Amino acid sequence: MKRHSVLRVVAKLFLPYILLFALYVQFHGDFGPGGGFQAGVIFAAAFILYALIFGLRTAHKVASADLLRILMAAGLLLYASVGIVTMLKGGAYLDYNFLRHDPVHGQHLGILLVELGVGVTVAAVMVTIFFGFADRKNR
Amino acid sequence: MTSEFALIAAPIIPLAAALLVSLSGKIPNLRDSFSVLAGIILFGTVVSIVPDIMAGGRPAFTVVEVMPGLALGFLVEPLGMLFALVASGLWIVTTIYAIGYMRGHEESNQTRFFASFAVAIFASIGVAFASNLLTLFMFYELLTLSTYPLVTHQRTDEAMRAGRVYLGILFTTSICFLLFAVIWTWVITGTTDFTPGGILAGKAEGATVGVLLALFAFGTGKAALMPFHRWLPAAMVAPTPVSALLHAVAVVKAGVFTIMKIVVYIFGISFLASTGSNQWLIWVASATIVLASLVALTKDNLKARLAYSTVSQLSYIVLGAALANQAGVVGGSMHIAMHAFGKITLFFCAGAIYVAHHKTKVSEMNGIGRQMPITLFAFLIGSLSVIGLPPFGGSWSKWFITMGAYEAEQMIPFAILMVSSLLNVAYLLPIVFRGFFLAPKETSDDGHVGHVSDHDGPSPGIWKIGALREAPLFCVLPICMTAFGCLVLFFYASEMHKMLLPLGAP
Amino acid sequence: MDYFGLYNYWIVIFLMMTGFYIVISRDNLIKKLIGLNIFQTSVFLLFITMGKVKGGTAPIINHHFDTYSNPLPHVLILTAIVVGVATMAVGLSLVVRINEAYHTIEEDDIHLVEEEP
Amino acid sequence: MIRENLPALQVVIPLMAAPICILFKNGRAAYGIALAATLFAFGAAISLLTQVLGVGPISYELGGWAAPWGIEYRVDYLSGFVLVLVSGMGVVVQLFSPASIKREIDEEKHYLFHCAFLLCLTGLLGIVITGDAFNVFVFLEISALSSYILISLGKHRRALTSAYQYLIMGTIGSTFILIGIGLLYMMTGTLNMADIAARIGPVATTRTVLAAFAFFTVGVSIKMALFPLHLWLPNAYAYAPSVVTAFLAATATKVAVYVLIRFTFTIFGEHFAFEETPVATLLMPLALIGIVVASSIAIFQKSVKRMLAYSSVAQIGYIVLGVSFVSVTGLTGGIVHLFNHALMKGGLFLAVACVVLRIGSDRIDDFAGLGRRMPVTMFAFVVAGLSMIGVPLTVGFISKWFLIQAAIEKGWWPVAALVLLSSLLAVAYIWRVVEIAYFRKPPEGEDRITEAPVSMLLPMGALILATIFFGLNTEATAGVARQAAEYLMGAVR
Repeated sequence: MKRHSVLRVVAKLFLPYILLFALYVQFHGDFGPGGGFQAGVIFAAAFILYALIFGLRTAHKVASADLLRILMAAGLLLYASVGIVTMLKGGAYLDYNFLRHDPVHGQHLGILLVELGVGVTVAAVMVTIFFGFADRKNR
Repeated sequence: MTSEFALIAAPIIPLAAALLVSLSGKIPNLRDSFSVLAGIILFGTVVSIVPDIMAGGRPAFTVVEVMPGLALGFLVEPLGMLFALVASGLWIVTTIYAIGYMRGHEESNQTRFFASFAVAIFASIGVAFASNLLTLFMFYELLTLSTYPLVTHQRTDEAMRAGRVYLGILFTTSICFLLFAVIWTWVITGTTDFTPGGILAGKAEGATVGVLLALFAFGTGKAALMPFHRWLPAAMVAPTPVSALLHAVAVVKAGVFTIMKIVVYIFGISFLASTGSNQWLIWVASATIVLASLVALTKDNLKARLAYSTVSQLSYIVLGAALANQAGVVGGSMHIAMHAFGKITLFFCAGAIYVAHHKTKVSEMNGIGRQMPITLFAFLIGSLSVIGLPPFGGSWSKWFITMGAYEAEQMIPFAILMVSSLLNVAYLLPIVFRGFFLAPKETSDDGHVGHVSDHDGPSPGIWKIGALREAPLFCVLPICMTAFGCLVLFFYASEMHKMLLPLGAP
Repeated sequence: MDYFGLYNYWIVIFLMMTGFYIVISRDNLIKKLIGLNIFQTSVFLLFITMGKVKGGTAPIINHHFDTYSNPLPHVLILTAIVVGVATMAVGLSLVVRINEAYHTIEEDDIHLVEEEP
Repeated sequence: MIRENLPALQVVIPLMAAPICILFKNGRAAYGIALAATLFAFGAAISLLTQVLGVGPISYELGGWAAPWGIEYRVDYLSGFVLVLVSGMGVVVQLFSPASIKREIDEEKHYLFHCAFLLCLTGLLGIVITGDAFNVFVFLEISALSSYILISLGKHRRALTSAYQYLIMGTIGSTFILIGIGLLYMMTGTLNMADIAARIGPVATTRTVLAAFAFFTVGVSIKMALFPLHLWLPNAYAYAPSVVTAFLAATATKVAVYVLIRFTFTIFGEHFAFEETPVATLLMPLALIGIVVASSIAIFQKSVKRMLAYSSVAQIGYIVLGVSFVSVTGLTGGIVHLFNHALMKGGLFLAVACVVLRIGSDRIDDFAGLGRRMPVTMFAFVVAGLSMIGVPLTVGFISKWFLIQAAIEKGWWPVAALVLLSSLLAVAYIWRVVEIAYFRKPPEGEDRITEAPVSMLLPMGALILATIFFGLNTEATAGVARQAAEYLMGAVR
């Protein structure tokens, strides 16, 4: 792709906005349509675009397989541990009301953390799947 | 020792023996003395229960309740007492004989043999003392399994085929018919306990009773009722002590014992007689008696002939049960013991002849009595007892069964019993005659038979005194004991009769 | 009966049968997976269809509207889509490895290879 | 605190343990974590079951949302019973696994194995514990996806095609279930099982609900490999790593049967399911044909794993047969057999795993002489095999007893006869192996084969002891199963 300057430039131009949009979908999920699933996929899409244009090796420099693996696990753990914390605070599993002193704040914090966990995992998994197929020939 | 304690100890002893035998496999002498010792202790234990039973006691013991109303338990009553006495008593004798036979014959895998043997006795004691159908069924199946390694002991293709027939028929009948009948009984009555007077009276009627009886009778494949008798001749490939155990002590007797017990304690004889559902069983048993005797006449192989003779004799007991009156039931039960002693003697003799001379065919027996007079004399005694001539035990049981047939006004079975005795004479006594009175064919002076290949040389431990060539002492001694037993039973039959009398109580 | 008014369901059924047919009739392992995907997607449509309320808007509270579509099926389908993606990923990676092991992704050829000793 | 949150923790702990395995990326650490999580799940399941037996069904609201709106976890007699079974088998298989996977799975994939195993366990436990219909689908897919991965870990390349075949069939099955759930939601407007059951009455005779029931039944029949929808099973079991086979055979199809029971009895209600629709007249013949045909096919297999796989298809037939009696006794028989079959089939597959470890093959002919070389393993095989046949003193006998009792109560003699006859087919295929193992001479130069390591023998021995123990003491199995059956049939409500 080295010679396709148009693609490289356009991609470089787009990438920040895609990532930004992903973050918007992620954090606006509390109030409007959006959430971790969608955000994660959009985030991963940006990354996959990057890998397509600039090559797998460069992409791996940004996110190594180990990092992805850790992110994948960390997102899920974040989700699950929120539930554990609510339990420790005396509520049921994932009962965000108990996260903070008053239920409204608790709900806010809870859904934010949970969706963040989902977003991280989904993004990492999507990229991993992509790498899983794309890297296959190199082995 | 209270009889409850004895009851608990009785099944444990052979089980412990099995364990000790398999642990001490490396030291044959120790191993074999364990077997004999356990036999003696077991017999003592079983005998210690007898006075209690004679006095009308019924010691009982429940092991575990499998399901509500469905327990694994033991209870001693006269019939089971008799069977346990026969099984444990003859175990000692058979063990002694087996030691002689196995060593004389240099069989391999003796440890497994004796261990399986002990487990089989454990199962027999369980069958004898079972307090309900479930327990009986469990031990019945265990008996099948534990004798499988014995039947296939020689590991030849022929033994394997026989093992398949053995397992196939016994499993098929017990799972398809017997288990079915047990569960059906449970569904109808809500219990499977053996209860004097039966549990089916008033709960089942008409065709149900007949069908149930058929399921029980044919389901008990070990009773070798025709057409499910094939396994018994097939199992003849086993070493002779096994044949003795199977055909005289444990397996077949467990079969007929089961039928007898079910008729007495599940159906109740008066109920069964009143429904008339027993008629067909009388005919099947009678047919088996005659047909099996006729087949026995055609067999040249000595063990096969004895096997068919066993099929025939077992049906005497089934017939006694099917007659469903006091004389029939008591006679049939007595025949369990009488036939056991007679037939085990015959098998021991067949084995002894094989060990000493490697002869298996009746047609080769000419002149054998001159070399093995003790064995052949015992064979004569056993034959006479099986035929039913005084002063041997078999005469009493046949007498009572015949009485039963007469009382039940069953004249054709009555006649059949007479004819059958003649047939017994026809297939048993010629052997004795050949042995004592015919000159040996194509044998050299030292009794060597030309065509036997593998074990051609004389086996170790054989007596040689002049022209005598008897089997090892360990073989001859048990033969004498059982032959003597046939005689003793004739004189102690009244005790046995007294013990068994409650069975026929209405 | 107003059969035509329920045209969404006709589409669902058409897609479902199409996908199912592809799964059954195609030899190519990838094509099978595509059929499977169409089959699953038709079910998503079924759920979305049943969540639609006539005249309703997206279920976000807003004082201009008082009729909303049922949000629950959407949420369910989000989960089902994720499941679908995961299935597809596993399926495709299996196909890749089958291709490496057998050097073909045609079912008949795989059978041929397997029949060789 | 732990006590009241136990229903959630039951699922969450194994779920959380899975990503931790990924984090460590080390086979040993992953094993430790997986074992700890599985042990916890087992303890939790036992505690839940005792609670249920004491105070009746437990309900747990996830996230504090009340039942019809939020997701409800619900433990009643049946689910408690199946939870104990699934997690218990998980513990046994985990304890057994190290030595076995060392030979059958590449070293660097061990942590993935443990992760997939935990996810599979999570899915199975989730299916059983949840009271929400859609949740069942989600957990079903979690367990299914992870089991595809587990199967594809097998050494032979046919493991891949088997996993693929299973993936296609399994996905169609679970999509059918999803359609059924969707149609149900359409008619009742709720996903909570109890709520659906309460609201289904007025609409029960509509075509939509009938269609839902049809889709659901077919879907779940694929999942539990009911004849003739069993085609995926033999290959999957034959080529998966041995421990995986043991685990899946003991739990996965059982949980599918649980789903069938749960939906037909709790949601649709036995009146609708078995009287309004022809399901009863369909399930029973299929079960019976399955028993006979699959057992017969099993007799002619060359690979022991395949043979046992076909036997599993037949045994599923027994369980479904029990369910299709629609009587307390029949259902008790089905549920008891569900438990008992897991014990004995688990034992059999573990024994085969020991053999595979030592001789590297599961062909019947290669079993020659193993009776002497691996006495403990083969003894375990014989005991579990006897249980398959239904010999007294083993659990198999108890199952058969109930099934036949149910048939006799209904007066269906041919059914009872067929169940008994099919035991003989079991005799044929089990005894084939036993004969070869004990009576055939081993090939020359096989003297170095020794008994499997103790770490494998102990878990297998535990299963074998359980086969005998629960054959003698049926209080814990048949007692609970009867309670569950009565609860499901509405006798005590």
